[in-house]
Amino acid sequence: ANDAASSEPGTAVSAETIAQLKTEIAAGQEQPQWAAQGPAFSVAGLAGKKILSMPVSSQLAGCDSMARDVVEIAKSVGMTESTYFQNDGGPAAWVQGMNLAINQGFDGVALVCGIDPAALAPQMEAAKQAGMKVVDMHLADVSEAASPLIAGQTNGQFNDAMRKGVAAALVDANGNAIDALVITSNENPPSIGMEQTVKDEFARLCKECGVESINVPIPSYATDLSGAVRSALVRNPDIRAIFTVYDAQTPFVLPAIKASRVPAKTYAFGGDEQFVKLMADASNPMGTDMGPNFSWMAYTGADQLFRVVAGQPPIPAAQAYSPYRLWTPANVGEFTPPNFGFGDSFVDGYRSLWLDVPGA
Amino acid sequence: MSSSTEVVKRQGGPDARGPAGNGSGGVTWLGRWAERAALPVAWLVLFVVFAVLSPDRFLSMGNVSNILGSQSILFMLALAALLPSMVGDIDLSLGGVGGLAAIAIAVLNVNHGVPITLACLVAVGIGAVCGALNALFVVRFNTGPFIMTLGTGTFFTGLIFWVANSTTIVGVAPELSEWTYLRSLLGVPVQFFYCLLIMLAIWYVATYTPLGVRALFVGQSREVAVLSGIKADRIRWGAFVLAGVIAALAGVLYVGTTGSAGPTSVDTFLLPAYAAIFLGATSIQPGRFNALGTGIAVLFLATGVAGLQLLGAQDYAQQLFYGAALVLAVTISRYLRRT
Amino acid sequence: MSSSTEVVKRQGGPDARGPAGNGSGGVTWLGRWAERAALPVAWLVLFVVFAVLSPDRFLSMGNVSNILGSQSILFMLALAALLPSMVGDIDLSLGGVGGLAAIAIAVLNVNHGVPITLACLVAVGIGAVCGALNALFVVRFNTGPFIMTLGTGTFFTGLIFWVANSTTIVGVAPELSEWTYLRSLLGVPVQFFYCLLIMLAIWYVATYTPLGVRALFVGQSREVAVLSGIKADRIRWGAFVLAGVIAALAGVLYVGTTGSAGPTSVDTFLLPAYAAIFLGATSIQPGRFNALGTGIAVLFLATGVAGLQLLGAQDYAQQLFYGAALVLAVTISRYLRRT
Amino acid sequence: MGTTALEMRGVSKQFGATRALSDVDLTVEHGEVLALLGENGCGKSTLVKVMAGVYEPEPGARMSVDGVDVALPMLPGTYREIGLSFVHQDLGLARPLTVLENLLGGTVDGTASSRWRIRWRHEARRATEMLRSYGVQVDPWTVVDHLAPVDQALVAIARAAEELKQHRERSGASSSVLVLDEPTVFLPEEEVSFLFDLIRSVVASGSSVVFISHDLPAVREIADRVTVLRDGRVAASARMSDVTDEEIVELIVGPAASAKDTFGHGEARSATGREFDRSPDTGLHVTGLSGGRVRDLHLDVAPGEVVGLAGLIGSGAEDVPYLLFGARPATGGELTLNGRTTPLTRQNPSAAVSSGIALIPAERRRDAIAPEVSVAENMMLLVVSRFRKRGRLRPGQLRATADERAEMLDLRPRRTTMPVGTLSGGNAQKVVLAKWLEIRPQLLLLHEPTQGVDVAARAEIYRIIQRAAEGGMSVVWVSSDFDELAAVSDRVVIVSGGVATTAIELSDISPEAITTGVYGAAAATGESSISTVGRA
Ligand SMILES: Nc1ncnc2c1ncn2[C@@H]1O[C@H](COP(=O)(O)OP(=O)(O)OP(=O)(O)O)[C@@H](O)[C@H]1O
Ligand SMILES: Nc1ncnc2c1ncn2[C@@H]1O[C@H](COP(=O)(O)OP(=O)(O)OP(=O)(O)O)[C@@H](O)[C@H]1O
Ligand SMILES: [Mg+2]
Ligand SMILES: [Mg+2]
Repeated sequence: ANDAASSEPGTAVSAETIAQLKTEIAAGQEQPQWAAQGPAFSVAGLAGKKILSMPVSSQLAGCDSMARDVVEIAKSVGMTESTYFQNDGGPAAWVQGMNLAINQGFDGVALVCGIDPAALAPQMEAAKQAGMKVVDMHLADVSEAASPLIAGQTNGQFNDAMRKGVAAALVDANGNAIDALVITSNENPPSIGMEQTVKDEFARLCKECGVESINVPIPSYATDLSGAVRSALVRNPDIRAIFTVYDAQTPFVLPAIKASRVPAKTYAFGGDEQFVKLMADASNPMGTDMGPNFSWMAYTGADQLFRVVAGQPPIPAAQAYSPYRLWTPANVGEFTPPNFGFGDSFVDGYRSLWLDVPGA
Repeated sequence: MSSSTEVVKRQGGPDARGPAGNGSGGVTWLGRWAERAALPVAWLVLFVVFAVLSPDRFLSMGNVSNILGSQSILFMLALAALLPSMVGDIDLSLGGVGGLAAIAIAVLNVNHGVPITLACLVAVGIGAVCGALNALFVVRFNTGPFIMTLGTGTFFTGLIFWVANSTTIVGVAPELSEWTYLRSLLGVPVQFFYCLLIMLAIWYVATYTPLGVRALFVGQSREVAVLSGIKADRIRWGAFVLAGVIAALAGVLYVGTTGSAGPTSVDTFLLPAYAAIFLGATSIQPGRFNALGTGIAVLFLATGVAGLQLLGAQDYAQQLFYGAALVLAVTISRYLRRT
Repeated sequence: MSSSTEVVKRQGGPDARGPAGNGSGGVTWLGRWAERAALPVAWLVLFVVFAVLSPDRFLSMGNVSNILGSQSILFMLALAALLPSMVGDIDLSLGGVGGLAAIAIAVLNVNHGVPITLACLVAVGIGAVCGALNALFVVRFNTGPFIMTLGTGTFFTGLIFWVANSTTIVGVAPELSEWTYLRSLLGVPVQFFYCLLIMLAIWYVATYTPLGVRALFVGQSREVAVLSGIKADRIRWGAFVLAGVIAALAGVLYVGTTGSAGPTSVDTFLLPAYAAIFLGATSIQPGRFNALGTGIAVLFLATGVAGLQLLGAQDYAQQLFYGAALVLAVTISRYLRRT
Repeated sequence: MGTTALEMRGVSKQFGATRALSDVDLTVEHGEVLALLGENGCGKSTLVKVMAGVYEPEPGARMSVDGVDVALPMLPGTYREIGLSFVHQDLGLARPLTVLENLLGGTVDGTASSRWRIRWRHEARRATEMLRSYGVQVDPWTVVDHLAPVDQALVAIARAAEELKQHRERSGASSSVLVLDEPTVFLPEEEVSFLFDLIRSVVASGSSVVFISHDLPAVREIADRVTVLRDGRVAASARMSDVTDEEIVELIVGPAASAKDTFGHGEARSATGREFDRSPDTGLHVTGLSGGRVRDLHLDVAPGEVVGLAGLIGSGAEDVPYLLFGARPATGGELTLNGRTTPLTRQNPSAAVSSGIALIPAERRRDAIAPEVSVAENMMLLVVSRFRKRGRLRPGQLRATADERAEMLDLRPRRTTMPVGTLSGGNAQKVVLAKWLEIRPQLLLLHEPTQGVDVAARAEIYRIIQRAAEGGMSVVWVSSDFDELAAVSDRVVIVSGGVATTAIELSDISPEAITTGVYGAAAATGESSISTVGRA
């Protein structure tokens, strides 16, 4: 494939903008450092309490491990009865998990990877009546208002991730005008803001660039996604950048790009181990994948949950987030265990905020 | 030329007999009773096993309430699926119908400020219209219900995506949740009793009224029903329309339970609902789809799933249980019928 | 005494006649031909419409390759589903079987370093075992295939979750993709030709061999087949096992296409696969499940979806098309049969 | 009398390309038994179904009951309100349902049950009494499918008679019509008199009966008048006393066809006895057969011999063909066919077919033809491999061969590409015969092969079997029609209590001899027909 980066520098985006974008990208590729988002507090009162941790779907490896980490972290501060609730995703399963938590007298619930509390409003109401604290982890973009239905939440820089993706796409295009495709899954709320961000960024940085989007519901990935991407590439062979709002789309998008022989790349959000790994294989047309570290997010979420269960004020939604790292083929070599390029500063950092850990 | 065999007999219930030569005359009294009671007994056994394994949690009021209340959407949808099946049809669009009703409530109430009661009524009306559409194509145009309702179901799903703009609509008036999921009677969410009521109504009509006998003819021997002057088509219309209405009620319960509606909602319950009615057809009146059997099957499955969740089993354990329960229940009831 | 009607007749294909009174003896020659050709003609019309609306893009090699190649998993699974349906059974576990095969390949190849060819062979073996299990329960124990395969399918899905530990496994050896999705012949991915080959094989055996005639009787009137000395059970066993093998091949194609396998994969194709075989049963040999009809139905649906995508239609438009196509195709072929 | 009980004018009905009825007029007088006769496929049942409002006739048809016009098409179920009642061909019972449910289907206007509550046990008691009042003893909770065919027939007949009675009591009308579409096929000889008593009592109460049958002696016995349909038209109507049997046959089959001898049971068998080779290594030898109602039955049939098995219902005779074929499991016995011995406990249909045994079962629609599959494929099913050339089946050759056979058998219509389900009973049976004779069986097992088959087709079927037997085939023929057995058998074996009791040799065979033998044997073994319990 003729890589856009190797072509003549174009005029659609000015050289200085490109240079500026390159700096931003370089910054995004650095390993993030931990910084406290709130004051230290005592967790002594948590001993003997228990939380239930439920991922949006156990089928997502990152969310699954994050939800399990939250349980382990809770146990380490004395909430030894805490449990993980495995599920296949979808409101029906979440309702079951919430029912279980309410009926069995749990003190807190961790909704992991952004289960929309508004889509479970009655359960949130019932939880409130039962005196149970719900913290939703990695729920929405930091720019959005906090949900009134829950005790606390942690957020993500979804839109910023897309901004970095657009920057990388424009840099890869070497200043030439390109077209972009955004694949959304709108039943997942951040998807809408992310699509808008891509459109806004292109409008801001590259007037000649075109952006189109298709929506593919999550359950239809296996059946529809490859064909939809191929059709989009037939319809517009000038597409060079494919933004996946959710990197679980990757296995279905890559074969479509390969088979259509269009030199397009994916610019993903997610940071899921399964999919970032694929970047190491040069035959995969992947540009960037920006996302969090799930262990880090587990600590950020646990911190917020401990605060509300312990009766502390939660950290404001706009500040409660874990940093993302931008992965590209250039730095994917650092994506290695144990902390997959995020270091371990966050572990000691968060633990230093939790005072009076029982038995410690 | 279509003869009178149908769903439960060939593909489904325990009556699916093999080729000539398997005499069926010799069913003993004991065998018949054992077959009838197999599922209720299995339910009891399951209950006892879990109660022994985890007495304090499993026997808690909260858990019993969970078992009875948590599967109300499934229960309601199974009751919807039951009706066409009883008269020898099958309706695979009911998941779509329920989803359409759910999204209609959410759109009307949230986006257009329509009062929740009115929104629910409109949803039920939509359910009836969808049911009538199915009946039009299947009964009036005389086509196969399997493929036809697969088609209409896909169409309804398309409508859902259109109406919902592929997103989840949240923030439905909490009164609905109050009247379905939150309020409880004897510690059990009221929606369970709605399902129970409809189940009993279907059971009564099917067992104790002439209409029920006529529907039985239509389901078991449609040609004979026509020869006997039964208005088979009218009964099939009724079943489709009523199924649409009850599926819409499943949609109402869905919105009540989650306070929201998305592009995929009630449809995920469709296959489990069919599992429940087929499982129910092995019991109480073996070989016939029946309401009490369906109810017991729903509770049997709910108990198993809730128990496994309480024991902290992995989700694959639930699926293995679900699958194994179906396979064993059908095999055993088949075996009991033979002895 | 189960009589001889079955799936295609009562629930499905265009032969699902209503109650007595709809004569079938007098189908005119023209009507029969019109019915046979309805789906191919509809396909042609669809093709022409899209070609006119978007000539440069729709007629591009890339698009033709997309239409023919992109639905290979569906095509393969439909061929798997075809076999039990042809002999009067139904197998709802095939999605689970395909998924199990897919996850087996991924686990063996990625986690255990088994060479990809060997992994694929093991997967096919697993498909055969699953098929044999279905046959054991349905044929040997003489139960209803609908409920039974719903049960085994759920069980297989449980196994998938177990084996996969509920997550997606990526990074399968790229040779497999090379030999399925990436390499192309005449511009079309080779996997399309694999499907074509199997389709032609099934069609040939069904139409031009004594085995095919025997299978036809097993499917249409099982008791007659048995009393004519046909080993009906053996043919049904064969259909289930072969269906398992072909479903496993669908799993192989899935892994080849996506380079990965997860807890839900091939199973999402199951209902579309049944839609295709029922739609196919309206064509070529109306009233019978047939291989050519199935192939045409798959391509018809793939063409419609690809065309709509090219025109930039929303995702709901595809579902509306899918649903409407099924409903109309069945209704029209029913109507043609009457005139 | 000013009015007629039932009057139909200008009834026409088309099924696709088949014209079932054209401009048929039918008159049923008060208090008469009208026989409606005609060949297979001539439109009798269609006419009945038009009467019942199941089929919609073409515009222009008129119908009146007791002088009152009835709007056509009738709404389903209207027939009840105007005093018609039916026993349809194949009885019209829902086989998976219980007797009680069948009696309640369509109507529940009992005294105790209402629209809103059926009192099942009460209804069960009433049903038992009602059935008993007609001399029928069955448990109302039994599933119809589990009843012997004769009991199914009795239930259907009693139900129809009861509906009429209820109608008369309810409306006070004196006029009503009972329509019986081939009810005798399910009734053995000894039960036919029960039916006739019932018909006479119905007529005595002022009602009328339409009686459809292919059994001319029975028609002669009960009918006052006869209307004959041919090819969907009325061929003639006459008083029974004004026509001879020969004239009726001519009316049924048409002048051209009747030139051939088709009357009654014909001279199917060569009148003079032939010598049969009875050596142990040829022909059929069955020893110790047990299973079903059969206990330790022995039977020998020489090549070319036609042996009739006669017995009352429940004697076990009707199980013999299925046990020998392996269609039902035998518990003991051995079968030796032309020197090859098979233990019958291990017999199965495919082994039977490959050892040259053919079975023509009684339940034709269910067990013998695949209704949706073409005539040609049905006919050539057993020999499809023959049409394989260079690995590929030649459907053209298959069809050509089937066409030849259709010509030979005088199949009507000739088109072998049609689904066999569209053929009438007699023609379908010819297809079944052709299918089995195609493998040149060494043993042909027949169970009621001419049930519901018209006189002409019946004679044709006798001839076909006779011709095949002369080629050295052994034939076991089970029938409850003793006239038929007398006409076709070289020897008749009486079965009673599950064993072969006596044999009637060719010189002594007559319908009377068989009847005597059957009842004599039953008395000797202390057996009584299940269904005759409670009736004289
Ligand atoms: N439902 C139907 N569909 C198609 N053709 C039919 C149907 N019913 C009857 N026919 C055809 O109409 C003609 C008259 O059939 P009908 O059953 O009325 O004849 P019948 O006189 O009762 O014959 P039989 O003595 O064999 O019962 C036959 O050619 C038959 O094949
Ligand atoms: N369709 C059916 N088949 C078999 N049994 C049935 C059916 N319907 C109801 N039953 C059972 O029959 C039994 C008696 O029913 P029911 O109470 O209606 O009788 P009843 O006529 O009111 O009796 P009684 O005249 O003594 O008051 C009950 O056990 C009921 O469950
Ligand atoms: Mg007739
Ligand atoms: Mg007839």
